[in-house]
Formats: sequence, structure tokens, C-alpha cells
Amino acid sequence: MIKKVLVANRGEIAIRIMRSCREMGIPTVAVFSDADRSSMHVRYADEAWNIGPPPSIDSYLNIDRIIEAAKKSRVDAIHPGYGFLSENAEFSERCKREGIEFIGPNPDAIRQMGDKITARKTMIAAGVPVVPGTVDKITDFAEALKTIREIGLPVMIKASAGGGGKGMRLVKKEEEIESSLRGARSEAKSAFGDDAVYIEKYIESPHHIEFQILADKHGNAVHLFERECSVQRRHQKVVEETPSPLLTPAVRAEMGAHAVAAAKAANYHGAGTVEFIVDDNLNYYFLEMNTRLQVEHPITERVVGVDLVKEMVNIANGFPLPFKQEELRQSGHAIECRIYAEDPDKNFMPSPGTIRHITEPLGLGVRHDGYVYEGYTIPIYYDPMISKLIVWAQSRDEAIQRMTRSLDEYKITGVKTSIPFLARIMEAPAFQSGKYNTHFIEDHKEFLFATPDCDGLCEDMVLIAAYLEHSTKLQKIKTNGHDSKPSSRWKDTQRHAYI
Amino acid sequence: MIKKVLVANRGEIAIRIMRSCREMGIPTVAVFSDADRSSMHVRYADEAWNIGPPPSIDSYLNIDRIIEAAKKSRVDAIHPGYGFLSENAEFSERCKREGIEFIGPNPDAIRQMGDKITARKTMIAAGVPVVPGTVDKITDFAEALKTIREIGLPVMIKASAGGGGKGMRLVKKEEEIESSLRGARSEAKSAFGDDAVYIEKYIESPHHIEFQILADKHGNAVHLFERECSVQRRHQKVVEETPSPLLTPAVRAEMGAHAVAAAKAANYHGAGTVEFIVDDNLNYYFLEMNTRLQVEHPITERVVGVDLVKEMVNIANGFPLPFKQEELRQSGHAIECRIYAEDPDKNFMPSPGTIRHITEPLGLGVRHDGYVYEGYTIPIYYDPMISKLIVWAQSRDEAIQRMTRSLDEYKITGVKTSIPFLARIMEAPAFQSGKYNTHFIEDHKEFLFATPDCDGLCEDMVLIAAYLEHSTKLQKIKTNGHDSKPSSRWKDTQRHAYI
Amino acid sequence: MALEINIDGRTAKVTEIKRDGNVLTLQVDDEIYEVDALKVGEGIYSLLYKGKSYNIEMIENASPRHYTVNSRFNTYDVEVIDAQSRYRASRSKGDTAASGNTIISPMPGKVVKIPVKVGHAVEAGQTLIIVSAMKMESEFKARKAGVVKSIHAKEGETIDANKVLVVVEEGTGDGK
Amino acid sequence: MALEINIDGRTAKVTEIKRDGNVLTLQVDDEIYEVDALKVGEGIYSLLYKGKSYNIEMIENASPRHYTVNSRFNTYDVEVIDAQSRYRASRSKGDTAASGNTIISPMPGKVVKIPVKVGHAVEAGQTLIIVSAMKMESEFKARKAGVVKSIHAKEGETIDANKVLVVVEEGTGDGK
Repeated sequence: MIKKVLVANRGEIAIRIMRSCREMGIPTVAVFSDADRSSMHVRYADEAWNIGPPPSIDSYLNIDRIIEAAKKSRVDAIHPGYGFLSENAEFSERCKREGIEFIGPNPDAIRQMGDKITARKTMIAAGVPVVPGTVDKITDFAEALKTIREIGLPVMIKASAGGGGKGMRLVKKEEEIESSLRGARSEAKSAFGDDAVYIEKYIESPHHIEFQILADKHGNAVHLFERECSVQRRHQKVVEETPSPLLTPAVRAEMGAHAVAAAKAANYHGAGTVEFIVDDNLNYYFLEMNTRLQVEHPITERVVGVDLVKEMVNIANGFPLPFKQEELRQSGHAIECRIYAEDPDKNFMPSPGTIRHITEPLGLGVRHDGYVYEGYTIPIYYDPMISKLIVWAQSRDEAIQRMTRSLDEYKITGVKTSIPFLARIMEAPAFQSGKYNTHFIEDHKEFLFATPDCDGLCEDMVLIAAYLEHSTKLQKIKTNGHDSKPSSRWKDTQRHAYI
Repeated sequence: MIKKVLVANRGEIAIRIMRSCREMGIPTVAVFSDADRSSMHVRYADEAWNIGPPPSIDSYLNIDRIIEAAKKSRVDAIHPGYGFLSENAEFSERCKREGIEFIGPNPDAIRQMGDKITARKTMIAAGVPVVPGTVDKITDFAEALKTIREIGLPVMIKASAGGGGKGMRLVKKEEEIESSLRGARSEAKSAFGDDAVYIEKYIESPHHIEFQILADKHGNAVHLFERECSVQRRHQKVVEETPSPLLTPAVRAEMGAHAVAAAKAANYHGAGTVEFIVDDNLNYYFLEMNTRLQVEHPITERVVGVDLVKEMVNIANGFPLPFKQEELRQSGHAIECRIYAEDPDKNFMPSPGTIRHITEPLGLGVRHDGYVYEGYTIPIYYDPMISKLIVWAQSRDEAIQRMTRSLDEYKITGVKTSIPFLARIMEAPAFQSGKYNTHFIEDHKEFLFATPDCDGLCEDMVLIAAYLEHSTKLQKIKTNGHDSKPSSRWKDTQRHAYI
Repeated sequence: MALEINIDGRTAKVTEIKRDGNVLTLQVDDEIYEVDALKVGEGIYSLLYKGKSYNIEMIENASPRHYTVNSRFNTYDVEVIDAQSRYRASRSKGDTAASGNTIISPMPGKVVKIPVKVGHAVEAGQTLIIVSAMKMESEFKARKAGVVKSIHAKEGETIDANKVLVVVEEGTGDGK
Repeated sequence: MALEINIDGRTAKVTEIKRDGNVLTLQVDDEIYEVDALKVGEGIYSLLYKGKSYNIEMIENASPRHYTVNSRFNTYDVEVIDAQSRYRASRSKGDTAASGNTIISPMPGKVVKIPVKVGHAVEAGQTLIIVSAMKMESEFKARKAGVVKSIHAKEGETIDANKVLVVVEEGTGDGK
């Protein structure tokens, strides 16, 4: 039985894990870099140990330091969260060697799914559909031509030694095949000295839909339905929802069964996510498997009514899954928005800094997983995500309305955030209709970055607030650079003291 | 169709109502007294109008001022919240006369349920069980004796002109009947000049269990199951939960049907609550009906999955109920804790003041309905309840664990709160076992007010924090009484300005 | 710096030995602690001692030297004893304030009623003033018999916390 | 007091006429407003104008005169124009800072690489410095051709926002 857990992470996910552990009566140990002494996860944990300098490579990615902290605090398990060491097979293996339970899959499963080629081969063997394409590289022109005709247009030709877009060609028309193939190969040859290529089906309006799975150590596995993650920028998810507005019950059941098959093929245990790419006609293909807890796991928790972290701990303890597939249901609709400290108007440039004020959204159907607080300085070293806002409602429409009002309530000053951008997404007709794919942000730039019309009045109100803020600031310079509010409060106290 | 709503209330309930209106796309209007300009509901609303001086009688209870604000802002409906004018038949009537929809029952239903005798008679006529006892006052000794024998012991004899405990006798034993009756009557005679008495069955271990009902204007009514509200002090609810750990499915269904019958008997529409007193043997008796939204409504919302405020607005709009009784289910378990600004160690003396710091509990299964913020001064004029913490989990045990960790996370400085007291309730074996009644706080004083054992170490840590806080304070007096933190932040800004 | 601090009846001496960034070395009575201490909000402290994480909330009471302090599982009554209060305590034997017959408001509120007047003789337990805050009325009573010396509030007046309201002089009233 | 404030390109003059508690009378260009204005948190304002409730969040930008401002539905770029900046703008025609060939960090971060040295001739668009913050690298490039005059950061150094990093003097390098 796991009696004490070290959480090898920081930020909101460290706290989210500690919350479930605390509810289970399991004390937790935090680790922190020099940049994170004031971070919330250090206060939240029952114990906290410093593991080195700010850069991740010296602290949160430093296996030796983390194992050292685990031994010092005598934990019997480590939860890696997401990111950092969560998909590091070496770390999972090291934990095993040190006699510490790694709350996640075994090293082999991590390795098998971490290598794209191995993962693809495993899925094909398990009967899970993968994006049609060549498994091995092609050096022969005629063979390439034959493969393309088999797969059917459009296809993507990729240099097998490639990267950075070099030796890559999208082929949409029959008459382009030969010239594109020739072009890709010669570009690959000159760039990498190797003209071998891969050929893959090109999905035109791709949807990114993933399935949550849970598997125990006794061979039982279930899926907890899907998450629609097609609202992305730079391949990073921005908004997720469940159920997906695209899927039909039949396709959902089929994909879920494939996700379970994928987990079983990898001999998987713990929580994992099977990602699919889906086209407008509901053809779906295995993309990859994430062998860890996902950022967007809360929407699944809300709609299925399961605490995924507690299930992970129970699985690590060797317990069998407490439910069967047929006992799980989706109830209502959940949406997650990721709040980043960034400036949407400046190409999403990171905006680290000190939080001056937060008003958090509250009330019915709102879950807020965050870690920043007033006076906290967001370090420059780590991810700019500061919180996740999750709402639930009976229907998708109501969930969008609830997210809109929650974003409305959410006020942060001190740093710039993606909140106004997320509010625009909720208002976008394409999002509201549920008809969107991974091109959504690119395709609706004009709407998303436009400033909605406002009468001169509200502009004048902003000017008045600006006047107030700045004139107070100027006043303070005159009166010696001191903030008057806390000092007057202090004077009140003084007055009381000497009555 | 309701297009704009004035909320005739303040604090958390005003905001809670505005949230649902906003989600429905309905603009809201706040009203505020002179003491509430800085209160959150003023900022939350789309419009806000001052309605007078701080005392409630001059503002939140001032019908004329509220109607005036309603006309000025051209709303077509008023939501009264709870407390203040919510159960005021005159106000409901005035709204009707002014052509403003009162989001609540009609004046007759309010009156009928507001008068205890009428309510009792209505319930008896509708076949709803009431506490056995005399309906009319008894002046004849022999008749009193006969009535007591009919009702069965124990009974409570109450002076019909009475009050303040005078002329009141609890009779537990057969041989006490005559002397108690004589004593009560002579005490009543000398105190009030009238020796008439009422006789009522005395419920020894009373549970306070209420049923939420919703009724539309077309004669449809459903109940949304029960709320167990037996954790009380001075007849004020402190913790509520649903489902009640006491009820069986059969008794629940029976009581629910009676609650619906009660609503129909009163020709009721809107949201209402039928309160029952229940003994250990699951005998239950109608106590009263609250003709308004209840403080503890969120636990019902969470377990049934319904937004009660939205349903109230829809009912006011004349829509039929969107569900039938058989479509409603209880899913999981919810608990609410009421957070008061009060000092549990000083007989719950109110603790108004300025909030210096808040850390709000977040994460899976937590709902927080509050209205105070950092820097906000809680006025002395109104209710000391500052927020409600609601948790949900699959099971009752897990819900208690979740509430415990949420109370743990909830940190407020500046004013004293009931948070530590609530945390003790969650830890009390009697509460955890689910076997408690309205005597719970009184019966477990020793446990609830005890300071749990702590090694000398944690006492020393408190001393160290006290040292830090106080020595910083003394330092500040020396350096001119100014708080150093904001000023140093300001200096940073200055430095930037002139680079 | 050193402070004498009373915690739930125990008086302890806290002496600062060294301060190195967040890391403080302090002596509490005979024990020496090296603690990583951080103020993370108004009245909120995060302490790390030998890896253990302690979160302490300091809530100022009616006077700036009195605190109600919450640690994770406990609530403490803490009072800093300073030179001034020791001095006051030593010389104020006959002082009405020290003898506890002065009514000081423990919270802000509104004066509902003052049923006595200056010069009135009052008995121990007699109500001197009724204050209302947050829909609850509190009666403040004379702890000893005496004569009302002064009244510093009016009915209907809104008062701050820690304000002297009524002072009663010991002894029986001489009808004056 | 009066301030000239630029909002998304429009320059407006805001003059305070009267202040009575929370209630302010202000003139914005030709319009006169009586507004009930309250600061409710750091950078958070609640305004009531003719009953309408406006909530405004002021987020300071790299300089204390620049703000990003959120109202309920809009985000604005706001800059207060003060005498000093007008003065600087008027006299700094030939100034490198004003001509925009000085790289100033818009955010705190860590210097990853400085591919140029003092004295190097650089072309417009050439990368002068790469700064990393929150797992994202930003390249800062020369806006015009010129010569690197000074460098105020080192590779690996952690820098604050609004720090001058690299100054480029206009003109071609003379090989010096």
C-alpha cells in the first residue's frame, strides 16, 4: 500500500495530484527548484525538498536529485505528473530499481509508445487503424509511385532523414505526383545526403480526438470516452471539450474499443491517452499514445464522474479497476480553457511577471485548477500555463455560456493572459456550431483577433480608469514613492494600539 | 419573456443569481445600500443603483426604493434571493401591481405558508403529516389530559399566549402529566394573564430534513430530493448534505410525494422547500415551507444536475417544467459548509472587518460561492455569512474527505471565520458515521471545541511565524509606518521608467 | 531581536540568531531552529523545517499584539508581550482598565442601547451597553459593582473595534 | 489634474473637474462625465456611470506609462503621454533609442545567445540577441543596418523586462 507520495512536478498539476492524495489520506512530498520556493505546491505539500537550480535540466529533470529527495523523505511512490520526467522510461526504470513505485506505466510500455515507428507497428498488429502510409522508407521511384496510388491522394511525401520541412511535399493532384516525388527526393538528397522518403496519407480537415484509458495490473482496461482537442495553435491545445461534437455514438464506441485494444497491445497499466486524427467523414487513425496524465484530464473527470489521480494511485497499489466498461457513462458536457501568461496580441509572447490581482471565477459548474496567487512572481523558466478553467453543464450550448461568464469573471492584473482570446473563441460562430478542426484558429484569425465594436462610451470609461490609475501613480511619486493603502491600514492599527 | 432582471439582494446570493442570468443572456441590475458600494454584486451586475442608507430597513427592505430602481432600469422581473423581501407577500403583490414579474410564488402562496396555523391546516387537508398536537388552544384541564393521552408521550406543553420559554413544560413520564399541566397553566396565567395551552408531540432526536420542490404555472410539480440540515447551532444551519444518511429509498419517495402534495395544496409555483422534522424511527412531520430559494440549494443542484435559478426564471416565464419526476436522479453525494465571519471560540461572536488575504479552495468536485475579496471590508449591517463551500464526490466518505481538504486549503486572514470549526465537524466520528441529529453540536461540544494534540514542534512553528509577523510590524513603525512591499514594487517600476 | 510571546498560556522567548535570505536561525526557549521562512501573503507564512511544510495564518485581534493563529490543525491564541505592556501591567493595579471594569468593543458594530448614565451605581452583571453587529446583539455587562465614570458612545452610533465604550469606577455610588 | 492619453491610436485629453468621495467629474475631450469610481484591487476599477457598471483591468506594460486595458468585451492599448515623453520625442530625432535600433527586452527572460559583438556591422533583419522565457525563444533583430555600439547582457544571464540589451548605431561599419 502506498503510504507517502513524492510529486516530481510543479505548478497546477503538482497541486492537483496532492489534492487527491490528501483526500486519500496519503501525505505528499514536493520537490522544488531555487526558482520555486514561493510556488504554491511547496506550501501545499506536507514536506518539500529543494532539488537544485532553476533550469529544469538541473532540477525537475534531474533524476538523481529527485531520487535523493524521495529517499530522504522515505516515500514509497512517485507521481510524475505531465511533462518533465513523466514519459521518461529511464526514470520509470530507476524508480523500479530503487524500490519506489512509479505511478504510471512500466518502462517497456513507455519505450514502446515513445518510439513512433514501434508504436505504429504495435498498433497495426493490434488492428488499430493508423494513418495510411509506408512503414519503411522508400528509395525506389516506381515503388513510391505505386504506394501513392495505393494510399490515394492527397498524400504527404516526407524525407526519411528529414526535419524542418525540408524534402516535404503535399500532393493533391494526380499530375503533381511525379514532379513532387522528384522534387522531394532531390531536396532530401541535397539537404541530408539521403533521398529516401516516407509517404503518408494527408488528412485535409483533421480533428484531434483522444480517448482516455485506464488499465490495471491484472489485464483489465477501459476507456473513459473522448476529448475533442482540435482548437490548437502551434500544435498546442488551447480549448478541449467532451463529448466531441463531431463523433457519432457508433464511431465513439468503435474508437473507444480501439483505444482499449491499443492499451492492451502495449501491455499498459495506469492512465493513458490514445490520440487519433479524424477527418470530416469520421475516418480515424491512431496518432500516438501519451503514457501519462493529460493536461485536459479534468473534463473527462467531470463528465464521467471519476477522479483519475485516485484511480492511478489505486492501480499502482495493484487494485483491480472498480468499474467495467458498461458501467461508465458520459453525463452532460464539459469544456476546458487553458489560461496562459502570454500576450495574444503579440503573437502569444510569454508574459512572466508578478501577479498583482486575481478574481477567480466561481459558482455552479465551474472548476478552477491553478497555482498562482496575488504577489506571486511567475518564473521565466517553466511553462506559461497558469491555470485551467473547466466548466460543466447539461448541454454543450449551456457549457459555452457558462465558460463565457466564467472567463468574464476571471480577472488577472500584473501579467497579460490569454483570457480575452479564449472569450473570443467561445463567441466564434464556428466554435459554437461545433464544426471546427485543427485549422480553426488559423481559419478564423480575423474574428478571433478583431476588437468587437464598442460605443465611444466604453472607450471613455477606459480612459477614465487609466486617468485614475496613472494620476494615483504620479501622486505616489510625489509623496515619496509609497503606496498609501497598506500604510493607512497600518495607521488604523496604530491608532487602536494606543487608545 | 424576461429580458432584464433586478436582483433585490446582496452578497453571495445576489452574485449567484446574476451568474445564471448572465449565462441565459439576461442583463442584471444590482441594488446597493451606502455600505455596499464596494460589494462584489455591484461590480458583477450590468447596472447598479443605490437604494439608501446601510440599515436593511432603509434599503434592502425598502420596497419603494427597490421598485423605483426597477422602473429606472426598466427591468421586467425581480429576483428576491433569500432573506430580505423574499418571503414578503406585500412585495410580491406590489411587483404584480407594478407589472413586474416577481420570480417566486404569488402573494397568496407566500401568505398561506407564512402563517404557521394556516400552513398546518393546509397540510392536514392535503394529507401531509404534521407534528401531532392540538390545532386550537385548550383551556379545559380534562380536555388537555385527554389530548396528551391521545398524542402519547413525550409531549411539549406550550402557553398559547407564550414566548421566551415561559409556560412551557416537557413531559416525558405518565406521572408528570398532571403536575406539568398545572405548572404550565399557572405560569402562563401569571406571565400572560391567560392559562390556555397548546400541546404538541415532542420529537426527541429530531432530524431536520427538507425537500426541494419546483412547480410551474401549469400545475406540474416535482421534488428534487432531500437535504439533511441537522447540523445546527441556535437553529441556524451550519452544514448540509444530500442524500441524507438517515433516509431509506422508500421513506425518501414517500416524503418526496408529500412535499409535492404540499406544493400543490398551496397552489405553488417557483422553487420552494418543504421542511420536515424526522425522528430516529423515520416518522416525519411537516414543519414549514420556505417559499424561496434556500441558502443550501447548491447541494441539490450538484447531485441532481439542475440549475435552480435558471428553472426559476423559466417558470416565471411561464414555461412548463422540462422534466418529469421519474427523470430525476440523485447522483453521488454533496456537502455544503457555510463560512461565517465569526469567532467560534468566543461563542460565535461576529467578526466583521477587512479581508487581508484569501486562498480559495479549488480543484475537482469543489464549488465555491462567495462574494468577499482581498481588501474588502465586511459591513457590520448584514449577515456574517461570507461564502459557501460545496463539494461533490461519488460517495459520502469521499465527499467528507474532499470537504476536509477544501477547508484545509481555505485560508482567510483579517477576520476570524468558522473554517477551523467546520473542519472539526468533518472530523467528528458522529458526523462521519452519519448518525447525528439537531443536538449534534450541543452533544459533541467537547470534541468540536477541543484543540487537537500537537507536538511542541508545531507550537514552536507558530511562535516563529508570530515572531516574524510582529517583528516586521515593529520594523515598519520604525521606518515611518509604511508597508515596504508595495513601495518596493513601485520603486522597481520607477527604475524601469527612467532607464 | 527577541520577543516574549504567550501562546495559549505558555510564555516563550523567541530570539533571532541569524538571517540568511529566507533561512532564519531562531531560538525558541531552549530549542534552536533553522527554518526556511517565507511570507507569501498578508498574514500568511510558509515555513519549511527539516523538510516539513508548515502554513501559518496570523489574524490580528482587537489589539495589534494579539493574534488568533491557525496552523493546519490547530487554532492558537497568541499575544506578544512587549516592554510597554509589561510596564502597564506592573503599575496599573488600581487602574480601572486593568481591573477589567472598562468595556472595550471587541468588534465594530452599532450601539443599540446604553441603559446606564454617568454617575449611575451599577451591580456586577448589570448590562452597560448593547452593541449589534451582523444581525446579532451582544450585551456587555459590568464585571464588578461600581459607578459609571464615563460613557464614550451614543445610541445609534457606529463604532470601531477596540474602542473604549463605558468605564466603571469600583466602589458604591454615593448618589453623585 | 489633466492627462493626455492615447487609446488604440486616438489621443484624448482627460481633465479632472471635481472629486467628491467616490464621485468624480471628468472631462474626456468634449464630453463631461460624472462617474462613481472605485479602485477595488490592484489595477481593478469599478465605475458606475448612469447606472451602468463598468469593470476595468489595468495591466502595466513594459513601461509604467503603457497599459494593456481589459474592459468586459475589449482589450485596449493605452499610453499616457506625459511632458517628459513629449520632450524626448521632440528632441530625439537622431537618437538610436527613438529610431528604434535599440533592443529592449519586453519581458523577463534568459539570454540564450548573442550572435554579434560590439563593432560588428549588421544588416536590417539580422538577429542580435535570442532570449528565452517560459520554454519559448524570441529572436530580436536589427530594424536597420548599422554597427553594434554596445551590448548590455551576457549569454546565460537572466534579465528583467524593459532592460536595454543591444544598441545599434545607424550607418555602415567602418571595420573598427
